[in-house]
Amino acid sequence: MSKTTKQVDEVVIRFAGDSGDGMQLTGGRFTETTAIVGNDLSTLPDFPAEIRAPAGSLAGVSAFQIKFSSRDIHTPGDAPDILVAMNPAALKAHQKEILPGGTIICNTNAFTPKNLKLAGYETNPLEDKTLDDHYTVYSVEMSKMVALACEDLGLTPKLVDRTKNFFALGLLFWIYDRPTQPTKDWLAIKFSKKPELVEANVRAMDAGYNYGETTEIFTTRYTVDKASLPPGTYRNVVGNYALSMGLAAAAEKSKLNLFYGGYPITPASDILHTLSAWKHLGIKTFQAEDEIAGITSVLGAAFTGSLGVTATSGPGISLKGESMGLAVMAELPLVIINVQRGGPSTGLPTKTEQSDLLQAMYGRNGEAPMPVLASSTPGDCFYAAYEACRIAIKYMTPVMLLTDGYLANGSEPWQVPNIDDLESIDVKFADKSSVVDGQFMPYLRDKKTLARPWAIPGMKDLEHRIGGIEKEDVTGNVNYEPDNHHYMVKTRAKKVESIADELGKSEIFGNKNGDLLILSWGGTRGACRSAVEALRAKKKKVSHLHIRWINPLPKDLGEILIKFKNVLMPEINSGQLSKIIRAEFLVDVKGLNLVRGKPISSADIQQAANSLIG
Amino acid sequence: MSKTTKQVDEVVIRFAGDSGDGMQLTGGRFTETTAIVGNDLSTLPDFPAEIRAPAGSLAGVSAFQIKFSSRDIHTPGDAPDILVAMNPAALKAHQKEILPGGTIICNTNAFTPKNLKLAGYETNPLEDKTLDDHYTVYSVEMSKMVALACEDLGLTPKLVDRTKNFFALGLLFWIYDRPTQPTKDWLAIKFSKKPELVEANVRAMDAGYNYGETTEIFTTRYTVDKASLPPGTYRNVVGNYALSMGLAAAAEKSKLNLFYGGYPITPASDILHTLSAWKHLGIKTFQAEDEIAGITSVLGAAFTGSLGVTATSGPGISLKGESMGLAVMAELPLVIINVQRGGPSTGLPTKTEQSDLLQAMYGRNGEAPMPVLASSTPGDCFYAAYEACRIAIKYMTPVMLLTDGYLANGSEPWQVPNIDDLESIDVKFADKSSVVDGQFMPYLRDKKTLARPWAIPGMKDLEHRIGGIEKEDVTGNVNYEPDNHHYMVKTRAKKVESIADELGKSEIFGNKNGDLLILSWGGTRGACRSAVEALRAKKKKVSHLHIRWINPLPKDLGEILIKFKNVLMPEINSGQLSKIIRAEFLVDVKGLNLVRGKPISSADIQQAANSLIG
Amino acid sequence: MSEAKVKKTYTKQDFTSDQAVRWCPGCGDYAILAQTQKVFPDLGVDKEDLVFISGIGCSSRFPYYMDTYGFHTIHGRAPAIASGVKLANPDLSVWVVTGDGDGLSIGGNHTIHLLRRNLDINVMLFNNRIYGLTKGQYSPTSEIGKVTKSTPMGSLDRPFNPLTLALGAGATFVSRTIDKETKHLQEMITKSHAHKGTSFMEIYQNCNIFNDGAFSSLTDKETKLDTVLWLENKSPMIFGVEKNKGIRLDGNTPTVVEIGDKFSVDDILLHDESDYVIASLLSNMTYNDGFPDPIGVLYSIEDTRYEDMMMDQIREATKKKGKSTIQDIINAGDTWVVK
Amino acid sequence: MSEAKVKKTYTKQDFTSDQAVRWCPGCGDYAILAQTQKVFPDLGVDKEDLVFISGIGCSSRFPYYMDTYGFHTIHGRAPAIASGVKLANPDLSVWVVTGDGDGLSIGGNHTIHLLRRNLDINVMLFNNRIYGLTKGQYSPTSEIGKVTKSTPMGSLDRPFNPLTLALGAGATFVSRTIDKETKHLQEMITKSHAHKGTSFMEIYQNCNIFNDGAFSSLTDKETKLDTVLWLENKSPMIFGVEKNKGIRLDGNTPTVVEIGDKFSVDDILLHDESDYVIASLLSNMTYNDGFPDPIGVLYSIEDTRYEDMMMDQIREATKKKGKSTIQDIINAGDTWVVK
Ligand SMILES: Cc1ncc(C[n+]2csc(CCOP(=O)(O)OP(=O)(O)O)c2C)c(N)n1
Ligand SMILES: Cc1ncc(C[n+]2csc(CCOP(=O)(O)OP(=O)(O)O)c2C)c(N)n1
Ligand code: SF4
Ligand code: SF4
Ligand SMILES: [Mg+2]
Ligand SMILES: [Mg+2]
Repeated sequence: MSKTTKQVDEVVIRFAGDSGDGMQLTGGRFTETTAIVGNDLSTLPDFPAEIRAPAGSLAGVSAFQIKFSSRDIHTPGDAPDILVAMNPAALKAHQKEILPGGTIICNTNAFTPKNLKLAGYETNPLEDKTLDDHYTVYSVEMSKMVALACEDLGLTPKLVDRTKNFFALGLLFWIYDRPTQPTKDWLAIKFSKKPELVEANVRAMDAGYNYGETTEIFTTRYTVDKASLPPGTYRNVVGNYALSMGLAAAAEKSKLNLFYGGYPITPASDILHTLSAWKHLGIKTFQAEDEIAGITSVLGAAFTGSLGVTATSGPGISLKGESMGLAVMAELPLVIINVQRGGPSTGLPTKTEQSDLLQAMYGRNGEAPMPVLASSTPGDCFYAAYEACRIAIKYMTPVMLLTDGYLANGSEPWQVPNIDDLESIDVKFADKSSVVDGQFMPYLRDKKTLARPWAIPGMKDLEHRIGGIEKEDVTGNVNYEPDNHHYMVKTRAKKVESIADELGKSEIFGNKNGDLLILSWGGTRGACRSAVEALRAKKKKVSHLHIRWINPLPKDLGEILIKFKNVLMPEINSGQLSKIIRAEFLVDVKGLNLVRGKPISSADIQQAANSLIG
Repeated sequence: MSKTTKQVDEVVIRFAGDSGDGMQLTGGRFTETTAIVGNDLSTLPDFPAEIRAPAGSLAGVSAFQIKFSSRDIHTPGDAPDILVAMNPAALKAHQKEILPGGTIICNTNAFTPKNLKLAGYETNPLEDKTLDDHYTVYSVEMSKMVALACEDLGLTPKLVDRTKNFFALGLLFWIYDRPTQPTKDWLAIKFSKKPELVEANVRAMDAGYNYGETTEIFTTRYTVDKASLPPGTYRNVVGNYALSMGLAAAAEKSKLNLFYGGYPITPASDILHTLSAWKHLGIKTFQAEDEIAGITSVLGAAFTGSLGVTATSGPGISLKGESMGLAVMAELPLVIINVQRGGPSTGLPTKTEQSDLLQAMYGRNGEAPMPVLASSTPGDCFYAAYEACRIAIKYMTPVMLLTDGYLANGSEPWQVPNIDDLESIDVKFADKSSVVDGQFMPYLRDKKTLARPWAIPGMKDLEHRIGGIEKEDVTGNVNYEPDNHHYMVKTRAKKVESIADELGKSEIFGNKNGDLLILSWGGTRGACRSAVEALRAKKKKVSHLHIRWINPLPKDLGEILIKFKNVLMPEINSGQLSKIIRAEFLVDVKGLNLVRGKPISSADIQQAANSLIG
Repeated sequence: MSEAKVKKTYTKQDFTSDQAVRWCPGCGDYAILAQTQKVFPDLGVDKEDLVFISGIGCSSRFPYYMDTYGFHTIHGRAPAIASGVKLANPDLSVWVVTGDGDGLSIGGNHTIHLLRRNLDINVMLFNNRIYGLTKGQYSPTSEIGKVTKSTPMGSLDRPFNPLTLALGAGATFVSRTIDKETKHLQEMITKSHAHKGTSFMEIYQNCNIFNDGAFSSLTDKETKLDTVLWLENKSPMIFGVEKNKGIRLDGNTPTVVEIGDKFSVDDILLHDESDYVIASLLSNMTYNDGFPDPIGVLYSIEDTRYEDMMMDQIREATKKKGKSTIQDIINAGDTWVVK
Repeated sequence: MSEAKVKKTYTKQDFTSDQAVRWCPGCGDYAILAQTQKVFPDLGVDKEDLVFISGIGCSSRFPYYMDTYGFHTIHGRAPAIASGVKLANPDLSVWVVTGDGDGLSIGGNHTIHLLRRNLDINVMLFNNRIYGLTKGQYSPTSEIGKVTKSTPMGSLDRPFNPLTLALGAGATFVSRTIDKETKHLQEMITKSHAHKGTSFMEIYQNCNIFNDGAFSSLTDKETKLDTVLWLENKSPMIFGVEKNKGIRLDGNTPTVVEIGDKFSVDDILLHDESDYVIASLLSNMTYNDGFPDPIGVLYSIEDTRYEDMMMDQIREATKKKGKSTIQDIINAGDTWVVK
């Protein structure tokens, strides 16, 4: 039978199955291959909260979404064009998000009475025709197919059945015209000690690919052209990994030792895992007894001249507040990373949210200002981490870097930077010039940055004592004087504010005035940009401004805001940054606040924009 | 020699001396006596941060200020009319705050070369005449005088010298025409086991009194008429004590057991001390291993049906953030008291500040709204504590009560309430009506208050499980659904907002419109009121609005603000509540932000007001 | 709560909640849950008087599955929360369920403070020597050199020995059992419950996903007789396939000897649950090659309990000062009347 | 830091900072400070390589008075901060100064984790059995029944025994001394310094304002010979005015016996710093009427140190993978080129 090939611009695929079905791995392979093919892409894994919920249950569904395109894209997409559902629970959990007209591919063999019951289906949706009105449904006997393909390998049926995700992968490779070879190479390395597993998975993948090619079921293939990304070398990168590289790059460029102290917590743990594998770069990692020991050990290392970094999430950040206050008082460089997740309390540990921004700003006793910035895409985590380190060192201050679960686990093609091109980080440790009358003056500040001199144990004649009690300017001695305190409170604030001077002008996407300005921060950048692109395509007078630095805010923000009739700020919280901007500029920023544990979609934003400017 | 008696309206006295000189005790006795005499009064102790810094050092100076008046007063006064300085360091530390024309009484015997040097005087200020141009200085040989008075008692010279504060007290009693008998009675009880100390102190006090009466140095006595307070029975009360009584009253009225868990920290510890002495009221106190165990033990007690309370300050509050998040999620009644002190970090542990307000609002991960209120005077701590408990129970929510070091240690005459008159607190524990299909529904809310039912261990058939993971509405089961989460986030916020409905209309002092509205919260109330009284006396169109509830804000605040041309908010922070009000109402609230570890003075406020409205 | 209540007869089903159990198939937690639900009907406690408090971790999911009062709280704080529960109502039977990370890493301090205060609370510490919930980092009980996600070249920390630590903190009841030893598990639960004061029970629990087989030498039929020392109070410490090995004190040093020519049963150390020195040398056999792992009650003594003394003080104060009200306190002190 | 540095000869003055000392007159802290400053010149460490880390409390003011590097941090966290210092630069000589509240109440967990990790850090725990800085609440080492501001009818918690706790946590060096015993204090400081691994030194310290005389029976001339057991390695545990009392093991139970008719010196237990059982029974004599208080080194063994192994891993990894840069990692993985 003849197959037609259709060229499309953009595809969104969601793989969904049981936690044991290997959906993250399948998604990861599809992503790598898609990256190699040269599409722009963006991904969004969605883990279940349980380690391994009962097989077949709704709680155990794991999903992975990828959007890829021949154009420059900003988000992993809203509704999928195609859903791969490995069992009834996966179908049940995700079906409602597929747009009418979309495609569903199911592993029929998993639609057993038991699994149907577990998923809460009274009748089999593949048989009762309920789906057929809205979707194109393909029922594929994947389990059976892989069993046949691997018949003669002498593996247990259970092991063989585990390869069915590679069947699905192969089928999707066929549909979207992607090569299987990179995955074959990858399998060969991954299971180098178990050649029979390599063989089984390759056979399963080939079976899937061939199934698409030979059966009469699938009549159309799709091709997606290469995206015209700026020239350069690319790789696919996941947010937490990019962030770890950014930290290591900052250490290398500043010639400081990187000391990471932290306590495992989802979704921040991978930063600890990644860094602990880089001992050959001289990176020291310390799994502490809790988050407090995590940050305080880092503070000790910073006092001793290391580049100190800690990362955590949710409850872990709450525990670090007191120590951040000490870092503010001690004026030591420190980077605190908050990979935000759903809150409050334990909340939704594996879901994303932007609800810790006000805590980042104010979650410490007393007036304890800290620079705060947020990364906006998985790849940007590299640059944001680098910048956080650079600012921490330059201004001798703790810096808070906000990312979130979506950025941390999501991925995108990333132009490989040359670290020589990164802004340099010059560390000037203290020297005799800060010694007055034989005493080192730990709070004798740099006139411009207000940074205090950094003298570290081991340096002769610069012995000194610091602490968390208010200190006298210049000498750093304990001081309870009213005027000194007022002065120090103001000086610490001024130091943070002065960072704005080096941040340059804000880049507005679209016109400099108009009916509506959409503001974004952190991970909502992509959805906002997509929405603005779509709105502008419809000739709406809409522009987009992304805010990278939250404290200090860009100096020109006030002027920009007043040029627009309306300002809209989508946030995955109850309106946290918009609160700050409203207070600062007395501008009526409207919020689009969807706190659903997942990224806000471009469609939601377009709708909100339309209802504002009609 | 004849003595004249002058009637005055208002006097401000400051006692200052070494930590070992008993200044707090002296101030306390003067306060009690002044209260009995019937003046209105307000006090402000000022402790040194060191336990006992080297005798004679500046760091060791301890002071106590009292303002008393025949009129209704609101603050402990700005500059003292009279300073009692027991040594050179005390003079040095406080002299600059006395208004020109003021009076200084010194214990000459302490002005030894050693003490002068410790205080940093090159020459003796009592001899070099530098003070005489501006102040009336009385040099009194207090140490010598008490030595003479107690000569025959057989006490060691050291012990005798310790009575010199009673000499000073006696002298001040004479000057301001106050009885010594109450203090004699008090001494008799205080030292009932050491009659020789009673005798020595009485002799010292009498010697001081007689010194005023008989020497020719003091020619004028002052009388201050009784204040015309509303009729009733009065006592003097210190903030932390009033607060403790408020908690106990709430327990009694709600018929709940009061469980207090906490960890010592200045200036909150006295709440623990006070409550632990009230075991006969059935109050349970638990000194935990840290602040986290303090609040979590309280949470456990709340789960078990107690009225749970914890109090702390500064760094201690930072540590409790995670647990507050759990309380928000678990929707259990809990009162968290923050006796604010100077920050950040360890900061200024014995000084006052209002800089934890934004932390109270936002110092937790995720969207974790909590009701926040602040008490405004020492006596008001009683009512604020009572109200915090009432709201916590009624709405099943943790409540944050803000006081500060000044309120906690300050005192004022307080009309003794009859606890029958307090608004009732009705606890309705859960019953069968919350059971659906045999299962208790822990999140089946009250329609009006949105409070969930409170079922406590020991209640049959209401067994249930709660936790910090997002939960399904009604059932309370763990739930990761996007829409449920969004709904619960909104519902938790709505519950807090709905409290505003019962708070009634705001009371404006002065006209309902005008040139300037001065806003206050917490301990700045008195200074703002005094300033507005003074400004209105000068025919300025100024009004005062005090904000007791910070979350939720009063419903009518928006309407009120727009009736004034200017709005000024003095705060002992960098503008925290004004930030919230600006964001909420887009009104250009101006701040007067003095972060000096002490109350903002009425004079400062008047000046700021004048420079705004000219 | 009150004496008057009629004790009900329960079955395992009465302690089983309606929640689907969400551990990995094969996890040791299942066995512990099952034994708990099985033995609870025999404890003679009314179900509404039972409270389970847990922190965060796989193990800490436990309360959801028990049809009693339960509170799944935050990481590490269960002992402090449980203390509040017990102090609020000393009549309740309070159980803490925690893990080696929850109870010994972030929550180590609350654990040791609970032990010294000796509230009558039962601690069940599920020790799988790994962080399960966060997907496999090493824990404070992981053996040195352990390769995990956060320690690709092996962990560097000398592990805590939970029993030694508990003893050092002043625990009055210290025991250990194993997920797979169903009968023994039940027995230890029963003894924990019977003990007045804090009972500390370490449960070796297999995490078959991230640390499979951590205790296999203690549970495998082929090895277990040689690797486990089953403790019986007042009985000699004998073990081995042929029951021919024993623990003997050489001076103060414990050694493993063979019973036969050189040593007889009489040379073998008698276990004594009330002897701190014995408990402490037993606890130290863990992680110590050449010694069997002691399983059972290592230590059990009676001592004062915080909550009893607290209630005594309240009673005493009330008796001394008479039943008073807050109004008395409000009215006390120097007062004056304004008319 | 580096081997090449010429060691300086210091005097006490070199370790005295310019800050006025701010403890109450008569406080035991003064003596400890003086002995530290006195003995430090003999340690052979360059002053710039010395770091004092403290938490919050009267005792934690200590670093301000030492003319070395110092960090007065937050309550309870000194061990964790010190760990970061040591890991950042293992060549430094790192000292933690803490109190019974700072190190055992809020900071208990960090203390025990430091001990198990066995970083080469010296912990000086000033035990005055009270919270000094916050003006007199009971602490985790206060004896039961203690009347303080927060316990008007007496405290209810069974106290920690710091040495027992340290042993339970896996400490490799455990010692105790007394503020007034200047020579012994110096000796213990020197031994702490010499020990490779975490050394835990409890210092009985008199708070003459809030807990005066807590250790007077151990320091008063009239009683101290009968109340203190001075420990010497390999020597018999003898004490008493007439040096005629000793510790004897009755089975495994320590007892106090008189040397004379019934028992001779040979019956007296020999101290052995490497014996855990001896250390543990010695530590338990504290708070135990009828026994003298052991003073000196209770326990001292060598074991692996975290920071050494960490540096080894870094060396090994660098050797194995070759010196690489972050650019190598950035460039690794599947890449493609867009032209
Ligand atoms: C404050 C905080 N820090 C970290 C975490 C992440 N976390 C959850 S459970 C856990 C450790 C679990 O280990 P363990 O207590 O041994 O329980 P197990 O899962 O092995 O039963 C961690 C680190 C958290 N939830 N909260
Ligand atoms: C987080 C925090 N909680 C409480 C305090 C108050 N605080 C300071 S020192 C201290 C206890 C001091 O006791 P200890 O450690 O024994 O030191 P000492 O003063 O007796 O030397 C407390 C409770 C604080 N500073 N920070
Ligand atoms: S991860 Fe381990 S401990 Fe957790 S449920 Fe799975 S098997 Fe059990
Ligand atoms: S309060 Fe006690 S410990 Fe603190 S300085 Fe004074 S005497 Fe020393
Ligand atoms: Mg575990
Ligand atoms: Mg102490």
